[in-house]
Amino acid sequence: MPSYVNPEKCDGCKALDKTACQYICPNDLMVLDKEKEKAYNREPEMCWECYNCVKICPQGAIEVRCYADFAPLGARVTPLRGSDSIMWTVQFRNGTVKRFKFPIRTTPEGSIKAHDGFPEAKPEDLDSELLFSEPDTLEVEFPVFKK
Amino acid sequence: MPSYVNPEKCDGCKALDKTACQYICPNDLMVLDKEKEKAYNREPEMCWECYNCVKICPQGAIEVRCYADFAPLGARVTPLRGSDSIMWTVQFRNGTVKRFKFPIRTTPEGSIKAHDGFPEAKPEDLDSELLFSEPDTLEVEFPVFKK
Amino acid sequence: MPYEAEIKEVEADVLILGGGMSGCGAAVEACYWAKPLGMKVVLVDKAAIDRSGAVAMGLSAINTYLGMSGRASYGQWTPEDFVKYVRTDLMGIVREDLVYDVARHVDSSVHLFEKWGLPIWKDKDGKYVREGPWQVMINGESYKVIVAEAAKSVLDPENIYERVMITHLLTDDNDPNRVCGAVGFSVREDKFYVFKAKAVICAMGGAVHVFRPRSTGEGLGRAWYPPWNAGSTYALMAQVGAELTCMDVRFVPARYKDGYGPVGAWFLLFKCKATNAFGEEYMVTRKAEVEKFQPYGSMKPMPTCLRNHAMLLDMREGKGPIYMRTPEAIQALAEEIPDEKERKKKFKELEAEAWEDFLDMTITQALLWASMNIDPAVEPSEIMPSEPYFIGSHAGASGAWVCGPSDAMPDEYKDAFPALYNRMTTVMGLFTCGDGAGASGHKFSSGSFTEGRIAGKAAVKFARDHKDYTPAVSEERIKKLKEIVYRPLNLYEQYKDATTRPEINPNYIRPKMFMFRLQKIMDEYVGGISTYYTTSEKMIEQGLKLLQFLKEDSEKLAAEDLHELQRVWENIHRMWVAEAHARTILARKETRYPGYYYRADYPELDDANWRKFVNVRYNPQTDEWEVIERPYIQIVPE
Amino acid sequence: MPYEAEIKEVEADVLILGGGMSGCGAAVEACYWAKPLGMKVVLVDKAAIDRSGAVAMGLSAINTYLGMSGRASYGQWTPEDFVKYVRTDLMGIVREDLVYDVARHVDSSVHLFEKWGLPIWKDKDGKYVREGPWQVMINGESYKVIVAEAAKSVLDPENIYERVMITHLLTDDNDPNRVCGAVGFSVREDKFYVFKAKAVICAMGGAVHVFRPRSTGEGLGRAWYPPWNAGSTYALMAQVGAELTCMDVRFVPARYKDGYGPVGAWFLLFKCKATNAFGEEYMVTRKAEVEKFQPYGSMKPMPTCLRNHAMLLDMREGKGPIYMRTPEAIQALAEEIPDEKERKKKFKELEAEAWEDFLDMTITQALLWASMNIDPAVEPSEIMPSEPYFIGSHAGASGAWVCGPSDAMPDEYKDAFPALYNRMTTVMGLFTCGDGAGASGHKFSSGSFTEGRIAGKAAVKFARDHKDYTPAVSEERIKKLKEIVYRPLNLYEQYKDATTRPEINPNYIRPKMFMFRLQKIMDEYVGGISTYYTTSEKMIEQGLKLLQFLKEDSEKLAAEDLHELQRVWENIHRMWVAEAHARTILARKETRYPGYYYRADYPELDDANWRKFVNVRYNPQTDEWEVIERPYIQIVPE
Ligand SMILES: Cc1cc2c(cc1C)N(S(=O)(=O)O)[C@@H]1C(=O)NC(=O)N=C1N2C[C@H](O)[C@H](O)[C@H](O)COP(=O)(O)OP(=O)(O)OC[C@H]1O[C@@H](n2cnc3c(N)ncnc32)[C@H](O)[C@@H]1O
Ligand SMILES: Cc1cc2c(cc1C)N(S(=O)(=O)O)[C@@H]1C(=O)NC(=O)N=C1N2C[C@H](O)[C@H](O)[C@H](O)COP(=O)(O)OP(=O)(O)OC[C@H]1O[C@@H](n2cnc3c(N)ncnc32)[C@H](O)[C@@H]1O
Ligand SMILES: Nc1ncnc2c1ncn2[C@@H]1O[C@H](COP(=O)(O)O)[C@@H](O)[C@H]1O
Ligand SMILES: Nc1ncnc2c1ncn2[C@@H]1O[C@H](COP(=O)(O)O)[C@@H](O)[C@H]1O
Ligand SMILES: Nc1ncnc2c1ncn2[C@@H]1O[C@H](COP(=O)(O)O)[C@@H](O)[C@H]1O
Ligand code: SF4
Ligand code: SF4
Ligand code: SF4
Ligand code: SF4
Ligand code: NA
Repeated sequence: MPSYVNPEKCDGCKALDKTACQYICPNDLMVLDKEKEKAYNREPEMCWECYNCVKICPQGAIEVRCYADFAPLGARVTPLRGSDSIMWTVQFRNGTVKRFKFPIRTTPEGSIKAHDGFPEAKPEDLDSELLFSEPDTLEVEFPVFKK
Repeated sequence: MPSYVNPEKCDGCKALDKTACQYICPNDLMVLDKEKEKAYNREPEMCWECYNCVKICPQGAIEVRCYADFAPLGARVTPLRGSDSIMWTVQFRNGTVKRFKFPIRTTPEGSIKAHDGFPEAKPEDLDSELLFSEPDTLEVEFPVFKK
Repeated sequence: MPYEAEIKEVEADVLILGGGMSGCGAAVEACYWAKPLGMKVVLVDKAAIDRSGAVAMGLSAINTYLGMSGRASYGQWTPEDFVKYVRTDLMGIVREDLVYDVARHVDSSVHLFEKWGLPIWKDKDGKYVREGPWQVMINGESYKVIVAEAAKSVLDPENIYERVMITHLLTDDNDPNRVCGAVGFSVREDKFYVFKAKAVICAMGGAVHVFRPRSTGEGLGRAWYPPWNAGSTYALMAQVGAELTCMDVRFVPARYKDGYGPVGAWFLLFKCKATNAFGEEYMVTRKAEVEKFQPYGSMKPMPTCLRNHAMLLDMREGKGPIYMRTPEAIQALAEEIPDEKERKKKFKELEAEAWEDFLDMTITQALLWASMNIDPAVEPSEIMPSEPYFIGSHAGASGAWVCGPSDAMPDEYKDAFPALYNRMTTVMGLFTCGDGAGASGHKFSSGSFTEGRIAGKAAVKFARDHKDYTPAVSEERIKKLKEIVYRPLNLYEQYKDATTRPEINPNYIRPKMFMFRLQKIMDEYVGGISTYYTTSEKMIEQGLKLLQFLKEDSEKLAAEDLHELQRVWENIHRMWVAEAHARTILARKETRYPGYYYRADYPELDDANWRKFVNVRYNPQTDEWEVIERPYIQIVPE
Repeated sequence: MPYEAEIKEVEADVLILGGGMSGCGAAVEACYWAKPLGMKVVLVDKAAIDRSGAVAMGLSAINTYLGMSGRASYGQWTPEDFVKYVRTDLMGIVREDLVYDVARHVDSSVHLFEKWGLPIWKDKDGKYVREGPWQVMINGESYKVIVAEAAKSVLDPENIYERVMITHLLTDDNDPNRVCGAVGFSVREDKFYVFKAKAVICAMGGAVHVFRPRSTGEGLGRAWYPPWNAGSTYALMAQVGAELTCMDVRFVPARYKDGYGPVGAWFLLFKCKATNAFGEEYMVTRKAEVEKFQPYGSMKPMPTCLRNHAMLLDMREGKGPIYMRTPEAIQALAEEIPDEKERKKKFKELEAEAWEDFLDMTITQALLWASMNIDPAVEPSEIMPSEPYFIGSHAGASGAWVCGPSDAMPDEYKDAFPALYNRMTTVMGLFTCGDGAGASGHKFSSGSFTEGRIAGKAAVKFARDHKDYTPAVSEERIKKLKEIVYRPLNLYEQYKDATTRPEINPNYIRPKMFMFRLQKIMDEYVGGISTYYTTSEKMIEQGLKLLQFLKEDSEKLAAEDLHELQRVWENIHRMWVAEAHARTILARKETRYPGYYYRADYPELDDANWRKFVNVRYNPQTDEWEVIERPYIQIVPE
């Protein structure tokens, strides 16, 4: 089954305007129960198990249990996402545990400036077929089609 | 979609111990909302559209709208069940209306006494292959298998 | 705090589980014989028997009536004729003794129904109107109401337990092959029922929702077979070690698409034709292919599974949709009347009959016609084969291996039974009938009621013969069973607050998702609709592997309330049916029932090696299943 | 009281609808060119673009990289090479100008990704590790985060609108074939957005859940393609009369069963074999049958649909399950290393790579392995073809008919366009890219981003060339659109108390059941999984009839809140995709894409008559659909 929230850990993102899980869910599933100040998945059968809510929750309150209509019970896959890498703990139904660590990015979060390092656009180039940063980033001469 | 209850008509069977619809539903779907004193179908996707709740409701509060996941909207089939016959009103999506009336039983409700009109069982007949009321009700001699 | 329910002990001589057609038959009959003996007959049902079981909505025909005395408009058949018909329809493998036995009694049941108030159509000579050779037409809206009223008229009201869901049979502490009762829980009150009896009749109908149905949203419940029959009969008998037979002979009825309206009246009464999208009659064009399944492929009427097969050959080749050509049929019948005014009248009559056929037993189909603006006199309707069901009384044959009548059962079958009582299973004291008695299809409503009567009488006889027997069931076992039965409620209570939404929880599984998981396994691996009913050894083995996980997870089923607890137990019962089915289908290495299922690895019918029964038995002592082959024995010559 | 929302008007020069891979590419590029011109670029998405669209979870490979400069471990391809590859994979019918255009630019995008921080695997020589000839391996957990950060770094934060669901495009009051904006509603606040712009780029991805998926319970959402991409791109463009192409070229990916784990890395990187249950390689045993689809059947690599076809031939014959033979593959790769210690290390590496492949983009598959105790080095896993999706950027080709680049587009195509701007549709001012641009598959993430850049630049050019244009949209039209958009909320309010349970109501239909109804129609009539992707003229026509009822009922869709309102509009968009698909598939009278779908009535490929584009166009003036055939023109020789 899809993502679920541990009420002991969820603090409703301290009742701020936007909770992190609601902010991130691509399918608009995570929502705050205003009374209980806890989040929940409002439409589990539309969850993709993308783990974005899990990864973003500041309290580590969200987990995922694989879809109950085809997966046997008992496994657990838990990410710990850092600034440059992610650690995965995979626990099998039979108890076996495996751990994996993978890089996620090589630059600090927030450091990207897409156009930096390239000259400003020249309006007349708007009519050419070349895109911004080309031919530099192509590293070859721009191929023009010969009819 | 399955059976539904019109709140303006349902009187919760006057808050008696057992509501008629809950009493009859073969799949235990109809249930009384104790607060609102109104009945509802608690598991529509397990409804067979058997119309038993519809037929039994003393207030005519229950109707059926064919399963939304395959039937186009707008039709209505309404029974009126009397003591010896039933009247059906079939309303099409396009407005056409048809009415049909069929007999349902030839004896008054509650009049059946299963063993009436037949002699009492003789204990020694327990060892024969003949069933109660036989051979009378067979209207022929009881067929015995010849190996 | 664990869920608390009062234990209610009920003692009886004869215990009838299920008050459907066969359970009511058993009650009417057992009470008759029990009365002079001072014996107590108890009937338990999870619903209200006025409207329970397969006939809850009504029926529009009685499909089994011989008319031995000549009461029908045509067809004055003998029991032997009926055996031949059923043998053919079930591809040569039936328990002819059982079929014969139902046949010789069935007319008496139908005559009782009429006496009690069931309107049977009459022709101008006062004869029953036949639908087809074996059927008679009824105004059957209140069929079950009438039958239940008859049963209630002879049962002591105190001995009727409604809204009690039976979960397990009880075996005797001193003899594991002796059934002596059953347990269940009230769906209304906090009461755990322990029924003890000398003889137990298991009559809880067949099974649906073992396979994935064609509608999976709100229309999930609209299978042909009613969602409330969940295979309790088969599961409970299997659990105590009763031998099951023909668990491969699932039933796949051709039905009006989506609404599941019945086709019998259209084919037989209205003489309607079905064609593919190009107007070709698959029954004609596929003749040669169907005839490959000899000798059954050339027999008349063509076996039900082969009729499906012919249709499926077209569907697989993309020649669908398949249509029931209703306008032509109505036209043809009306045209038989030369007088125009009379013809108009006839037309009106036919229209009413067509609608009654649905309104009496599949109201959804009438609703669907209205939803789609379909007038059957103008527009044809789609038909198609449904998802598989388990039902021993229609054109399927799943059920227990039971003892037959004293005069007709072949001697070769005697060994299987611990004592010879008609319709007793291989477990002492355990009887069954209707959908529960295997290898003897085509009983239908009337035959099921009749077989209930047969079992009811035999059970009284058994109780009389074992007058001094007292069930031995320790308090400890009862306590443990009670714990098991209510565990899902406790599991739910224990864990429900572990997440913010009770539907999503890693500690348990709720019955609806459990059912979806079961259905998906069966559909994909054991020949459901998504493979056009095709399976193989490899597929079944993979399915069994996934079923094993599911079985383990069944201990983690959770329920919020008594209603959901009922769903839990229904789905556990379905799971047992699924396993019995998969194991049987795995063992039969041929394709005997094309149109019901195909063994891709053994695509042919093989009479030389497989004209025999494939039975399965779960051994409660070893927790293992075994396959038992039993010979087919012909007692009625061709 | 009708639902009240504030109308928010936003003006822009270039409006980008959708901030997925192609939308972010469009933003990066458009902002670059717009800046010196003082133009305003606005981007709208229904989600948070950090984690939106198909790449929300991440990806484990970049599937389109030519390596023109020699940066990859092997394969220094030219755009012409790529055209040949895509042409083969898509069975000979592609817009070669479009494919060529993506190819010549795509490396620059990949190099930008790396610069921005995306980890690309390197071999010991510092070269990109190739997965297969066209792909490079990445550590792609944060792929979308990085790409979105790049887009955000150049967009004015005020010009990014998240959680706004776009429902309709706006056309100009004075010119129905001129798009000048879009409307949508906030899923968070009571705000109705009216965006007006000179140029609009439609980049809202492909479509899933048009067809019934293989899991229909809780696992419904777990399709391969993410449930949030609902075909808005195709639907909105269709509604304003844009010509759509290749709407028959649905995508049916072979995937790990149930978890939908990708197979590419296994086939290409791990050189894994897939076999049927008997260990037979269908790619070998079915060679002759696949080769019937000449000339494509003997081309290398074998087209994706034909790989499915070979697998399906086995599955149809009951030779499944199909297994990815992971243990043998891992074994073979490890055995290449003679030294035992090194081999062990390699084995560990391979294990991590295998798991990362899933953890980076289909975490469910990792969960499923763990749930089933599957160690891929020990036990093979099942694979099977999925339900059909619509996606123009993978091995599918659905999308709008768009203008190509000035140097490569054949003259024959010019007529279709009201003006010649790269990636402009047949509607003035309306551009598309990524999954939205048809007849040019295999763009994947990098190519979609690239095509977004192409469209972004062209849109700025268009806006510059139409500097003086001001959108004309009357207040009345806005008011009416607003009414239509919020109608489901009002309908719900109006009727919700008519029954005791809002789910069951005869006055409206809720989006979930509406979706099930759509999926059932498509599945059963238009070649979904339940017919093994087989359809025919007759089936499609019946499907269209049922779609017509559905379209009428779409006006009765009801929503309880803004979240459900989003579902309403998603499903209306799906319905449009369904119709475009059905009409295209009906028009193409051959089976060009066996393995994606089969026309039972035209089972063969027919290059002589059908090597051409089948386009469809909805005419908003007449409310009718027309079919337009366009020639296939080869510009890159064999
Ligand atoms: C489903 C269905 C069935 C038929 C038909 C249409 C339809 C839509 N049609 S035609 O269209 O095919 O033609 C028929 C027709 O017209 N004519 C006919 O004679 N028979 C038809 N059947 C067949 C007969 O109905 C069938 O042969 C008999 O009903 C079989 O009798 P029986 O075996 O007793 O089953 P049941 O369903 O009647 O009763 C089962 C009872 O058990 C209860 N129960 C179940 N589980 C229980 C549990 N765990 N604990 C307690 N109680 C628990 C049920 O509540 C029920 O009371
Ligand atoms: C689903 C998927 C896709 C891929 C893969 C695995 C999986 C599981 N794999 S492999 O396994 O195949 O191999 C790939 C891989 O490893 N490598 C690769 O390069 N590409 C892969 N893809 C393909 C690419 O992802 C794909 O080509 C691109 O993402 C296409 O880009 P684009 O056409 O821009 O679509 P998008 O999904 O990224 O973005 C759509 C955006 O629109 C928004 N949206 C949608 N409807 C909207 C509406 N009505 N209103 C407002 N906004 C609204 C969305 O929120 C989203 O932001
Ligand atoms: N085409 C047919 N030929 C012979 N008997 C049929 C046919 N169709 C249905 N029947 C019988 O008619 C009765 C009702 O059928 P059904 O409506 O399919 O359950 C059963 O006895 C069936 O076996
Ligand atoms: N068996 C195969 N042969 C050639 N290319 C493949 C094969 N399987 C996958 N691919 C390609 O590998 C990439 C990823 O594939 P997939 O994981 O199937 O999306 C795509 O570019 C596919 O076209
Ligand atoms: N496919 C195209 N995409 C964008 N601009 C084009 C395209 N084809 C032609 N043009 C431009 O349209 C103008 C007229 O071109 P032509 O039709 O070749 O005379 C020139 O400015 C071309 O650069
Ligand atoms: S992000 Fe975590 S802490 Fe915040 S509301 Fe969601 S579950 Fe609770
Ligand atoms: S796992 Fe993904 S789709 Fe599911 S609730 Fe979390 S963010 Fe949403
Ligand atoms: S039977 Fe009718 S009146 Fe009684 S509770 Fe049910 S719906 Fe209400
Ligand atoms: S129609 Fe039948 S199944 Fe549905 S709620 Fe009413 S009684 Fe129950
Ligand atoms: Na009738």
